[in-house]
Amino acid sequence: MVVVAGAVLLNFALPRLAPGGPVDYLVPPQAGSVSAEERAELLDRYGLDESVPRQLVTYLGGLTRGDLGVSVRDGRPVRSVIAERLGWSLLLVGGAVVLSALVGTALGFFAAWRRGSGVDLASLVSVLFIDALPAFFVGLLLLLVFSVRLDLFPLYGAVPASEVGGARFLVEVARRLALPLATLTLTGLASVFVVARSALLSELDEDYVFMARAKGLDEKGVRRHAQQNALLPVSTATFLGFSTLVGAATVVETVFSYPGLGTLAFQSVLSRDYPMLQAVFLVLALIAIAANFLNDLVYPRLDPRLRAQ
Amino acid sequence: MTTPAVLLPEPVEPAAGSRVSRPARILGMVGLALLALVVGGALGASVIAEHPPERSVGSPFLSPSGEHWLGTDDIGRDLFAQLLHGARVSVSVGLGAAVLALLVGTVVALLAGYRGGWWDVVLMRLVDLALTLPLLVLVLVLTAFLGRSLPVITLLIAGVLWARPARLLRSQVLKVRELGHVAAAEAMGASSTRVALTHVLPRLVPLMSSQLVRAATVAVVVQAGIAFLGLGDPDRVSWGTMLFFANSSNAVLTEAWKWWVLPPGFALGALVLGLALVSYCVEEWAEPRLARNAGRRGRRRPRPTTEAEPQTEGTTLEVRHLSVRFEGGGRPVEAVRDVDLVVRRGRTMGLAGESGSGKSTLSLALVGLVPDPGRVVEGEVMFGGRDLRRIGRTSVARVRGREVALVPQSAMNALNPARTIHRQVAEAAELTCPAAEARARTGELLERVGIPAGRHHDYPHQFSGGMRQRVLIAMALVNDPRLVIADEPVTGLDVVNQVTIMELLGGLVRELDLDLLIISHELPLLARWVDDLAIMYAGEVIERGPVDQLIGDPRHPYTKLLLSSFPDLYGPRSRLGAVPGEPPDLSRLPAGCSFAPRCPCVGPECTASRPVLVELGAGRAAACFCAGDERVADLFVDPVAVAEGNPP
Amino acid sequence: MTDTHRPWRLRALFAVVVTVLLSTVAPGAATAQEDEERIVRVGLHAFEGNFNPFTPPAALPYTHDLYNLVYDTLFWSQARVDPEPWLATGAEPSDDKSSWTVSLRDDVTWHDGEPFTAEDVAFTFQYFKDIGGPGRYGHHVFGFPVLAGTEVIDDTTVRLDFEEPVPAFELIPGGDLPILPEHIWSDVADPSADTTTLPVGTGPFEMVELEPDRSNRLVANPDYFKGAPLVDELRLSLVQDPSAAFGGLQSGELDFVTRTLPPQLAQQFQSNDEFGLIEGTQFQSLSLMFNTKRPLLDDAVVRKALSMGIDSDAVVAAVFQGAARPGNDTWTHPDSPWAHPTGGHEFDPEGAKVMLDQAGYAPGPDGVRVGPDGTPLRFTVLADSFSPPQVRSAQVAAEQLADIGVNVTVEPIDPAALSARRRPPAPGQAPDYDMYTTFLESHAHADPDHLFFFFHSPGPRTIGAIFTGFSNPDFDAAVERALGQDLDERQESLSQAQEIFAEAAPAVVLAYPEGRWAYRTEAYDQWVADPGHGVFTKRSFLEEYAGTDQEAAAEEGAADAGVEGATGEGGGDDSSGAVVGLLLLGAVLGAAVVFVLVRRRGSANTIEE
Amino acid sequence: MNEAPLLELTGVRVAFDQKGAPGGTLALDGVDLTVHRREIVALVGPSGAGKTTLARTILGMVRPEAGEVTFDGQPLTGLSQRRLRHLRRRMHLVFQDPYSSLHPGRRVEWLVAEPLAIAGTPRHERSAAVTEALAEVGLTPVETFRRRHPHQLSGGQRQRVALARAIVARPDLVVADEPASMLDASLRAVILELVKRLRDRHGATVVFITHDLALARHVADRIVVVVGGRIVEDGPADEVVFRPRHEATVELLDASRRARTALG
Repeated sequence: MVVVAGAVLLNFALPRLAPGGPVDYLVPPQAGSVSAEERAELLDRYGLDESVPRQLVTYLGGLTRGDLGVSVRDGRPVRSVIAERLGWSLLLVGGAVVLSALVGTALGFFAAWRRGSGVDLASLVSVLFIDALPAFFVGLLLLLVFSVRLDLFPLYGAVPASEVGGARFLVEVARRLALPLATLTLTGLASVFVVARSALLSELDEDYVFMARAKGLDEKGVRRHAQQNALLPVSTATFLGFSTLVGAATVVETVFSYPGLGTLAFQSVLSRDYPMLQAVFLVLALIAIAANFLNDLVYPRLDPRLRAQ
Repeated sequence: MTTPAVLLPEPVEPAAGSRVSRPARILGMVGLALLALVVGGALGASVIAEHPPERSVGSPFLSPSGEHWLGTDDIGRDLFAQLLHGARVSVSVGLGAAVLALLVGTVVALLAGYRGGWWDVVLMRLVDLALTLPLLVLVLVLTAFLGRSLPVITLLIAGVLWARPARLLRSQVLKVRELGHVAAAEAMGASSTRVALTHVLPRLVPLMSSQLVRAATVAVVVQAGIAFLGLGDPDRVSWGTMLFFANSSNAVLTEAWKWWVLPPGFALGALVLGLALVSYCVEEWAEPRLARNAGRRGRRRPRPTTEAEPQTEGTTLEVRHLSVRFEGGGRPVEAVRDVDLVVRRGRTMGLAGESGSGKSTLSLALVGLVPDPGRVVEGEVMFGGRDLRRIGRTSVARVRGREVALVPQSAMNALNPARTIHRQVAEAAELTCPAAEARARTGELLERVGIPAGRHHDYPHQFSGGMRQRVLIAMALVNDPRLVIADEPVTGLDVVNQVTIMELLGGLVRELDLDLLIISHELPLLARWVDDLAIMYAGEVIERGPVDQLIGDPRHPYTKLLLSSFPDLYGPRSRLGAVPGEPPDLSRLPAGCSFAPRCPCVGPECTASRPVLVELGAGRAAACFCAGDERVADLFVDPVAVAEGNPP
Repeated sequence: MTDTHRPWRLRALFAVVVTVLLSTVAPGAATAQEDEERIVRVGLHAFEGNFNPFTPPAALPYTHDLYNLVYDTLFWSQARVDPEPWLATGAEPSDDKSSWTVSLRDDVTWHDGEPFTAEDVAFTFQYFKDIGGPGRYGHHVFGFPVLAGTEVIDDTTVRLDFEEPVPAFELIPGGDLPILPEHIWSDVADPSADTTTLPVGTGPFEMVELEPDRSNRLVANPDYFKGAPLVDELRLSLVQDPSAAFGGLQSGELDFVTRTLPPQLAQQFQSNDEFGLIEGTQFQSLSLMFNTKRPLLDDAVVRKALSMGIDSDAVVAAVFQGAARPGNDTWTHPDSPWAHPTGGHEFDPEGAKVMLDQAGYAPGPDGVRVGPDGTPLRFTVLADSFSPPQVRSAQVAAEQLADIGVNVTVEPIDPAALSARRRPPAPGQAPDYDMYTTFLESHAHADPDHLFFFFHSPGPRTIGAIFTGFSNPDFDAAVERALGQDLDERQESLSQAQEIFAEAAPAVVLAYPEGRWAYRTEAYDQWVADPGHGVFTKRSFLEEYAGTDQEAAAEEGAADAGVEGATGEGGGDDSSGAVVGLLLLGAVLGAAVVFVLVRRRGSANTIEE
Repeated sequence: MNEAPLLELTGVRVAFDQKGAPGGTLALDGVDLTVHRREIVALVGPSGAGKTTLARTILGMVRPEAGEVTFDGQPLTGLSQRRLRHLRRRMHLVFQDPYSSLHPGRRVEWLVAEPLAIAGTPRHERSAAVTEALAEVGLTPVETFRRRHPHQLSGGQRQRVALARAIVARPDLVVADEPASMLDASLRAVILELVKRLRDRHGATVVFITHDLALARHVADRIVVVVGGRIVEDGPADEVVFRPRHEATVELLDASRRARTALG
């Protein structure tokens, strides 16, 4: 709760640190000039002429009513813009979290089980290598290879420009999701992989794993024992990775022109769209908090020791 | 600190200087090489590149040539020069931000973790807050707002990076606080500053270094990311800005991507990969157990080629010439050497020995569970008329738990914390009978070992050590095995629990008509519960025989001295006897008798050749040149002399 | 881009691998053209997300051309002395030109079927004035000129009265202000808040779908008074990333991209039969603006010397690879009817050095000149960091200026911060910058009043050189005189003003970029260059104009092909792309496949042995 | 023993959870204990009886909820952290686990000299004391051992280092928490001998914690039996073993007897 409150305040403060207000954006360099009266009117329109504490009160008041204000950039209600973008972001980031968790865990366990072998090293090095490439670079290369050269996937956007319905629409959405999702999945893969690998490694050294073997279980049974407990740190890594991936999504969305929260944040930064920026940050912070919360929920399910006595 | 896995035999620790496994060393070297390449490029940029990075030196969009190794960019600047000079930005931002972030993180961690109290509450809220905001987006916003020169960006990145190391380091501080030497320093009255700086901080170094590398990695990527988005430092050519201009000049659509997009991208990759590999190496160095080889035994062991002699009548288990060798990084360790051991039908066998004597390894070898890098190199394990070493891994697995059951040491950790005890026992039972029956048997047996029905579906952490040991006993007995091997079954329990568990085990063994092999270092305890006893020293059985005779009239000097070092509850309050010298280093055993360096009655023959186990009649045997000697019976070593460092 | 020579197996492998990874339905080849309607898919490089003329635009002037697909203006704004009547059939001024009687077409209907009348025109002008606000258009009726009143004379005639003479009425505001339907807007309380309603206009296209920040769909207005457009549907998608946009064009996902084609890509599209190229000017200029209130820069000698030290040809060559024209010291675009007849740029570094030497700016020990008061000539150029040409040209200029002993640092900065920096803290005060680069588009050069608007001394009505602070009485007199003259009489005054400008150098035009666009011929090939607008304007879709420029443009394009071939062998070498792809995905996917296989084998192993 | 006792505990109560709410399980419940100078007192009890908590309370590392700990006439409760630290330099704790109680990154000479460093003894004066103490615990040749790191020592050697440190500290009170229980039996006698010597040669008072009555009787003058956070029996060693009064003591003795065979 304290964290939420802190996040809200920070959200409010952050955009206001910037040189240049929304009015400066609204009147781009190309345009002529704006009179003092016009400025005043603009400021008044968005409530930016009030003192900062009053703005804060207004903002908080709006928050309690679920009113996030109106975008300075295009005059639309922030809430509807966020709602629209959030869906795509969740699809992209959520999909990447799930995929990278699944693939990363599977690979990590696989490597740990073959610790020290060539397969282990090969997968370790290749995952680290992919992780080492910045997300936008991976995105560019995927774009280059799969869209430009091979022409397998569309280059940009989330939905097709042409009107298609039903299953075709879903296919189109999936095709457009494919590359950004792959990029983001690759980005998130390594952290899960590394954690999964070392978690299983240390579990394999635990006595209960030995015991499982000693009591006659076959390798599959033994592995299941260890993996169950190794999932614990993996779960934490996955949920913590959420906010990292949200950040990475900003760049990836830009590369693929994907209409998610990341690009929205970026655009809002550039346009000093305070209401939008506040809202985006709030949503991102809430996502991170929710991820933590989910982790706290999942944890006791994985580890009985943490369940309330 | 985590509890060491006590089940594993002790002497496996890799030789000094090789805390890091070979693959990790190789990866680390590769990482260092990559880093050296990048840093070298950064340092030597002005020398290596013949063109300045920030001046147009040719036509735009030139393809690579001898003059411009990577061609030129959209306004005719030399890309190779930019690549080299760009390294400076990445390296300095990465290093600068990481060092700063770590500095802040460490201070916060020490304040929060060691000072505690309000410091902890306030600082950790702050950390939580910092962690909820997506890092890249935050830096993006701040860069757009606060400026984008390198120092500012470095500061900003550090400003959002400190929280994660702070959190990790704090929990490490909390762990380190519990370490013995920290408590020792506190107990000695050291000031908290002294404790924090000399005792806590050095223990954070491994985590700090891996976090430093991690932070540098993130800093490099974040810096490149914001530069790629067009928010890079205007004054300096960096890899991110190269990619920004490449992308906005549509380099991916032309052939230019090969020399404009790939080099900076892969350079970033090389730097980050280098950091990651070094970090991997550092982490393994800090947590050596990561370096150990996996529990999975992929290699086939050599099988004995000659036909084994049939098992002797009336024995449950007959071990012949068994040797186990560990071949880690250093010199090979012979943990078990040429051991003969017999468990007779109806007689409980005891195996005594101190740490490193090979008794646990021996027990693991019996059931085919010697952990890597150990291997049974010789010998036969005759059980049920066949040699367990010949029948193959899968068959041994079938024998395990079904015919030979193991009650392992350290009941605290031998149960999976995430599964109920009932499930864990039933799982074993299901190996031999259908699920429903297995559940029924499990319930029955758990109650038999003294766990009330209401607690069968509790988790291991809800039980005390003694109770867990009971669960392990139930687990061992659930499949009605013929032989139970109990490895230190009561170590770590207090004396009241010891008696209860031993009596329970003894009772069950009689009731179910099993044979029992107990392994322990507590000689008096063993003596009370077994019929036959074998004493191990440095991987060898040095004396064996019926327990009363062996205790009453030890023939090996070691046995005699060891016996004298146990205090007697009601006997006279005489001095305890000492065994001079230090326990043997299994990787450097002397040529002759391995006890010779500590033996008070050592003779020239002892250092020259190795004594073998000699039958002394009545089932007794000892491996000593003076086994029948008078001197042994009167042996006593005064600890005072040993304490001074002057063994007789 | 199609590939015909790749082994099919490799491609299939990719398809399979990717399908496995994403478990989506097989991707298949490019989307098939599904119906016989003529649909043109356009990649927009910027878009505000709405068609509401009252919201602030950021993508000028191109937003204007987008609006004009749906709305119409009274005249078609062009850099011409005689703009083409559009909704109007003509306009008659009063003697002092402060009052204009406009006669309108009678065959126009709104998209919703309502007839278009003089009422709508009167309403629009008054409404824009009443609302004012941040929109791009309002200042035409409350800034300059100021609307005094309107009177509807009959259904097709309306009189518009202004508080001062407006000799250029037909162009500004007549050619600029989009005419809105009274029956829709009269009910709207807060016009700038209503951004999601589909616009109703009289234009050739009707908007049927609006997804802000993503895509829009415009369908042909069959009843358009100039005849139904040649294209049945325009699908506009926002593709901000240039590579994505041109990649989309290449791969067949887009038919046209509103971003001008960078020279390095020209050859690639030119050599491919599927594409056509067309050139057209947007009257764009890339300028370096000086803060004339800044010490040192307040000296016209310094500014002129800086101007002389900049090699505009080099900027054109380096930044635009020739796809631009060098700047004129007289500022106005050479194609503008009001351009100074001689124009040209004086690049004379030696002369600049002499000038500076004489004015007392001697070189300091580090080669940087020092002013009489000891201040070195060190300046910072602000440049929009998201506009590579602005950054790049500033960098090139900085390099050149170093040669005459002036130290210039380029500081890329985001647009909003740039706006803030160049704004004076209070009227009359000096803003906090030395120089900035900026793109100025058609309005700035096609408008006969442009010199007045940009460089007249900062005046009471927020007109003039607000940011540069430039003030020159002779210049002011010349542009004020021009303002009151008929379009065809202005040349002399404007030329005089331009000469003063060239001497005082409050700004240097670094280049006038040419526009060049690529399109898929199969989708539509009747594009026309519309001076000042580029090619993506309604005239490209109207039979009356369409296709007229086509042949000439194609020929010119072909001629250029030889010159622009600086980018390697062209085409695409697929194998290298595939190698990278394999490197990237192969590692992970391969491991995943191995994982599955080994896992299966592994579990089998444990049992069989 | 007409001197004032060195250590006195009266009515000491310690809650199990130090941070937690009062009324939780009590680790120590009304402990009264008097330790005289130059005495070796063994605290004996089953695991979880509160022996270690008692030791930490004596050292002032655990603050009792109620009751008073007096060391050499000075009450520990209510002392500032600073004063407490100073007082603590007159006591010394020898840990059970020789593997973790030595800072792994330091050499033996540093480890042994640490009490001196804490007390502020000048650097050059420390060396001689270290040499002497190392020789006394039999880590010879001293010059070889003082350069070693803990990981180069065996468990027995490490415990000797810990005892050398106790010698160097010249404490009035040594609390030895099962100092030999993690070592091999063959090394036990030597360590116990060294613990005894702290009293015999250096005049320290020793509180010796163990769960083994046989060992307690062997080492200590007095045996104090702790069960469930209370002291149930307190008397001369042989008295407690041969004539136990409390049933908990009897039970402990019985278990000890049944668990093992008398040897030798």
